[in-house]
Amino acid sequence: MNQLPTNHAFPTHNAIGELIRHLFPGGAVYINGFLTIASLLLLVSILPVFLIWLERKVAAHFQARLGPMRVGYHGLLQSTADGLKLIFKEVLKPEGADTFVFFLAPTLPATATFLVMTILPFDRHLQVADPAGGVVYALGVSSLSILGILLAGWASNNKYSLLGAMRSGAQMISFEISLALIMLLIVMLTGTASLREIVLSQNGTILDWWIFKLPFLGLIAFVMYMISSTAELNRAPFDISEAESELTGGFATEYSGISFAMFFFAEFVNMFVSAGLATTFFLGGFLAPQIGIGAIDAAFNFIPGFIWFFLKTFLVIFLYMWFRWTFPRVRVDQLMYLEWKMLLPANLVLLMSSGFFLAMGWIL
Amino acid sequence: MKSSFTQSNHQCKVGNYLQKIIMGFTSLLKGMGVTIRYFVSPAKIVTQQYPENRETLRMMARFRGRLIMLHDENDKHNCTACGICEKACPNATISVLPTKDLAGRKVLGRYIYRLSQCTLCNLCVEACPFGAISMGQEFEFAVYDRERLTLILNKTQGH
Amino acid sequence: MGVGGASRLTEKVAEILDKYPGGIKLIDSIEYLVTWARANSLWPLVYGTACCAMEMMATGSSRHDWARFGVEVARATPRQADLIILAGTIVEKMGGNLITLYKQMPAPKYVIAMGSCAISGGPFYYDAYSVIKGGDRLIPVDVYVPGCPPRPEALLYGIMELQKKIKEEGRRKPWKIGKLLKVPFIDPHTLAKEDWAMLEQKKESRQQQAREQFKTDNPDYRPPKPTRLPKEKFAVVPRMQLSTTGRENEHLFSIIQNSWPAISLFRQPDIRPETVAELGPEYILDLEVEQEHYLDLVRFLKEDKELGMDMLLQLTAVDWHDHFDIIVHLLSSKNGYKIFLRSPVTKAKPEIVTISTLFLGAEWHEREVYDLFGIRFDGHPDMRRLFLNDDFPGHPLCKDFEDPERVVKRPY
Amino acid sequence: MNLQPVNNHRPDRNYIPPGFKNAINDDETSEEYFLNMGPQHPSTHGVLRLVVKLNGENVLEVVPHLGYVHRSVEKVAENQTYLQNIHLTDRLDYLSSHINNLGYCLAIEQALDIGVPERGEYIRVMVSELQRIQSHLLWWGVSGMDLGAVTTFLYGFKEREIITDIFEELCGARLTMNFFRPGGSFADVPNTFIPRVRDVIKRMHLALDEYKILLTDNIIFRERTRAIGILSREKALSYGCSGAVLRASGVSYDVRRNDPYSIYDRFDFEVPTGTVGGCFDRYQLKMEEMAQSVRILEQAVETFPNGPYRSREMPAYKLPRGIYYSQVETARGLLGTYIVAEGGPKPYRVKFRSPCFSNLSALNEMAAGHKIADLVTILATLDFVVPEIDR
Repeated sequence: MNQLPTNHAFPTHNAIGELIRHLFPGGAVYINGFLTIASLLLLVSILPVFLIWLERKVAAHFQARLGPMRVGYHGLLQSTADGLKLIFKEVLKPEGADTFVFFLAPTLPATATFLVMTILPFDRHLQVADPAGGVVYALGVSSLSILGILLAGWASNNKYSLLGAMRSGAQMISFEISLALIMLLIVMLTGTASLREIVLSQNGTILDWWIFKLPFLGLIAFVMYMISSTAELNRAPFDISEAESELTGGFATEYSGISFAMFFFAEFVNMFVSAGLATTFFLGGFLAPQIGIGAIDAAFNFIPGFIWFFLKTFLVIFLYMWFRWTFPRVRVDQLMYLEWKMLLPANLVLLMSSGFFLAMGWIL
Repeated sequence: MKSSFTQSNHQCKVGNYLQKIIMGFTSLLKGMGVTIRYFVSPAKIVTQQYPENRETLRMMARFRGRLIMLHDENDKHNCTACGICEKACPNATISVLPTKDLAGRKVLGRYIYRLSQCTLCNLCVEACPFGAISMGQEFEFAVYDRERLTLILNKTQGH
Repeated sequence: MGVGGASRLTEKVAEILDKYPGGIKLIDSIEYLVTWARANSLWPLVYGTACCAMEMMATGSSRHDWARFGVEVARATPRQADLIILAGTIVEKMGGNLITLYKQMPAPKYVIAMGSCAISGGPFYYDAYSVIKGGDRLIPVDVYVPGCPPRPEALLYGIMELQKKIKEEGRRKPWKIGKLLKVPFIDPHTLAKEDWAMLEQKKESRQQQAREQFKTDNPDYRPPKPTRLPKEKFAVVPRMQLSTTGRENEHLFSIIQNSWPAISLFRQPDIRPETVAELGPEYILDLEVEQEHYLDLVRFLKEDKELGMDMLLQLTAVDWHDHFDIIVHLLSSKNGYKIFLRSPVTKAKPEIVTISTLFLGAEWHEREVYDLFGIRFDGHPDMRRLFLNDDFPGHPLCKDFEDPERVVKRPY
Repeated sequence: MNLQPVNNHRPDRNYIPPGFKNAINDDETSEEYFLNMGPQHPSTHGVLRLVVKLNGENVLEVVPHLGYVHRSVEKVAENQTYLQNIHLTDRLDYLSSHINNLGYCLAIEQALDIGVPERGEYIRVMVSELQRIQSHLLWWGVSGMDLGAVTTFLYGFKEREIITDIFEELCGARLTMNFFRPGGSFADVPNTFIPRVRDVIKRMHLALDEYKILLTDNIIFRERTRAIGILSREKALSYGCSGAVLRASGVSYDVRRNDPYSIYDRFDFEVPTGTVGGCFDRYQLKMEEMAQSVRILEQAVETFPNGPYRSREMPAYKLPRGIYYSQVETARGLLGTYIVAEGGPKPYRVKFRSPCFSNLSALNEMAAGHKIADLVTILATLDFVVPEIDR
């Protein structure tokens, strides 16, 4: 059993961690590890329930209607009802489908998002693991969910799901490139690949956040990150893989009951994760926004860091939802044109110009 | 108002690359502006919460919910079992079953109305010379079995 | 819990738990939780055939908003839907697909029959050869929502009734696939009359002496005069003269006459271009031609510069008991006038040449005429039935079409 | 008539579905296959089944299968009296039910020489134009949803409910009206009719600008509909298309202008035509039609006369022996009502010339060579109603 990372690399130096080290010096590492994983699992199970409810209410208010109202106060229990119902539904396997792959596919997107969740810096000391190559790790692991969708499409023995899977395969692989280039830009600017250092490099006033630090390149990089992460999530204008009106159910056409629920929940956790990465890179993660006026800065500093992290993340999630309920869907070839002919060159130009800005020292 | 559309679709292809991107982004932002205006102003919500507003919910005067036979206070109706409404109905939804009263005169026995077949087209109410039937305002008739949709409209026999 | 509710396993578990003090309450609370979840998260299938689908969409729109009930995520695939709302007429050709959809849905699944067509065939109950009289002959229906189409509030009331029904499920009343209606298509109208007639006979004999007794004690009984509703009287209004149509008839007819001298109008044997005008301004030229010249006349009407009849309105047929009439309606999009053209076809050899070479749109019209009348069009690229299944017995729009299994004759 | 579940799965590769000329070429390089967009599909607006021959994502050939909601309307119409058929025409194209009733009543009035008083004519024009706006609002919402913008569906329905309220107050029904009778309508307009119509005019101006920003100018929508599904002028006429589909291909034919019925010739309104004949032209024409209908309503509301709303009611409508034909412009095109009468209370033969039937027959012309997503766009801008196709 290889040695667990030493205390230094394990940044949970908070009260509970100290107490357990004090009480059980021998097994503290294992207990701490178990506690962090358990708390992350709790977060991953509560998050989609809340996000689904939020998506339906936000969509309703965009469309001048009320959304879920009768199931609990303002529909708060609506997504629990959906989840519970899906658990007790009959799970059907279409004849001619490959059983093992059919039931393996829904687990992959869930595991992919959970793995990326582990490196998200919720607070100064609230992070499961902070590997030195955090950004590279995030990129590598998030491609696992593409595998899940491709397997689902192929295993369902259904032309619509195969079409949906092929589309999503092409889409996510091509947008992986522009995502990688933007992360490369951030790593180049901050000098480190560890997410915690990236956040700490944005210390100082609001203008030190990467979105404003580069004169206007930061804003362009943020917009490009939003476009490619929306495409990565198969959401909004780029939801061609489970296109409701063309491919009936897209890659998840043949999934029912709990296997469909896994896809449905993984999609929302994935949205939280990519919004978390956006806050980490551009909006100063768990740092409180300092405006320069003493009193407000003090008040903001008083609020703990992870509250700021969640606030910024939900702001980015609101942006995703805003895209989804406003724009029509893009066609497959237009999507590829957008990536290869517009985003890729723009990314390269952005990289060169920010390198030039870095060399000239024009960073604010 | 230009009558024919001169701006054919092929010209905007020629627009240069940058100008098209900027024009594209402004159109997207303006579209987002429309939806955010709905989001931030709850006054624009038009939902009428049906089960909650049941008391204040009033149907329009001419709303055609189902056929009813008008009865006055002591359950008298003025249907004379003439059968004109039965002939006027396109789907044979109404069965007027006459009977003889003590004086031997034809009066209404039973007025069967199959709501399961009725298309609420109002032809029977127009045809009735005595104004005995009219369209009611209720609409809550969901039932679990089909037989309960065959209704008998007259409470008492013809007088 | 098991999918179907009370499977054998849950029976044994229930017995074991019943012995412990809180056992019953535990099982009942689990059942309540599960049925509460099922009732409050009904995902309807995107399925709507006819007019009721518009009211179903209105129920989903902002004003009525069935998302308040948790019925929002309308899924397009049957795999993720657990409620079918039969919105619209169910036709024989669609019957097989509907059963497939129902079988593809995971249990527990529910069905709402919305509108008169889905409950009993509604306006298409009598004389319709292709409509299935009611959805519960194909798939088990839980809630019937009458109306044509029912208001969105009525559908919401139906959904609430379904929620009540779901909440009663449990191991005492487990969810099961319901029963179908196996009654052949009968005519309820005449049945009601016959039953009533028998009742009357019995009543007649019983009331005999009561009538004499009534007649003796008030001989001069005058029955009360029923008061007629005052009907509003309206004046006769002369018909307004339309400005453009009709004037060109002589001009048109003279053009056709000089290149087709043998042409005559339908039911007007001795007509000349001059006397066409008094057939009235709204009369549309109705040329009659034998089968041989049928294609050439249509080509002439289309290619002639002056006439320019470049649009085919429709091609249909009329069954005159002894022979068919193929009817072609042409319209000139430039100057707006119409010309009708008919050519008789004998019932012995119901065949005529196709005009789909001149008008591409005629292909479907001719397939429809073949489907409903049985007239073949030789030279047609794809002579198949258009609307009905290939194994449909006979051609329904012929006057002598009889099919007691499918058609219920109108009683009056 | 025993009905079994349908199984469209055909394992052997050289099976040719009905309506196709040749099978798929099955060598390694080609990715050709048949896809069944079955009767239950979100973008087929009801129960239309399309069998599509695809090469990867590109559509090679489309064969529509009809009859999944063939309700034998013409056989039923032959066995009902003339007055009872009016409520049947509602259910043909239920999105323009007033205009269908009007077409049928015009044919009866032509036969029995019945006139309509001034106020009745105004009611007919205003109610028909309201019905056209209501139908276009639903079309706009659903075509936005087919292209992925779900919010347009909700906005379209939000405005549509206002006009539905007017109809509910007018004749008591929300969708299947059965309001017109030969000689006028069965009841007079309530006195809240004119204020409500003025309210609709005001709201429609705001709504049309909002729709222009939300969808018409949207770059994604323009890219999705530009130069897609082009129908040439000759093909449109040869297939007998009508309405916005025909006008988009450059033929200026609108029944209200070229063959006017009722009092349409008193109102001035534009009949725009497109140049390219693609999806975006059809879309813009329909949006323009809504603006023109609002213009007609504005003129009609100013000069709305008083007086009787219908002419004398005949005890029984028995059409004399003969052929009667009338044409109206519904929201989807030219609806012709062809009645063969033999003198009895019931018609001998009734045939409805359905605009969507001919518009859809040109689907293969437009869809060949595009992608599946474009096929959905073409279906959306074609705006057909399946029960009117199958009758």
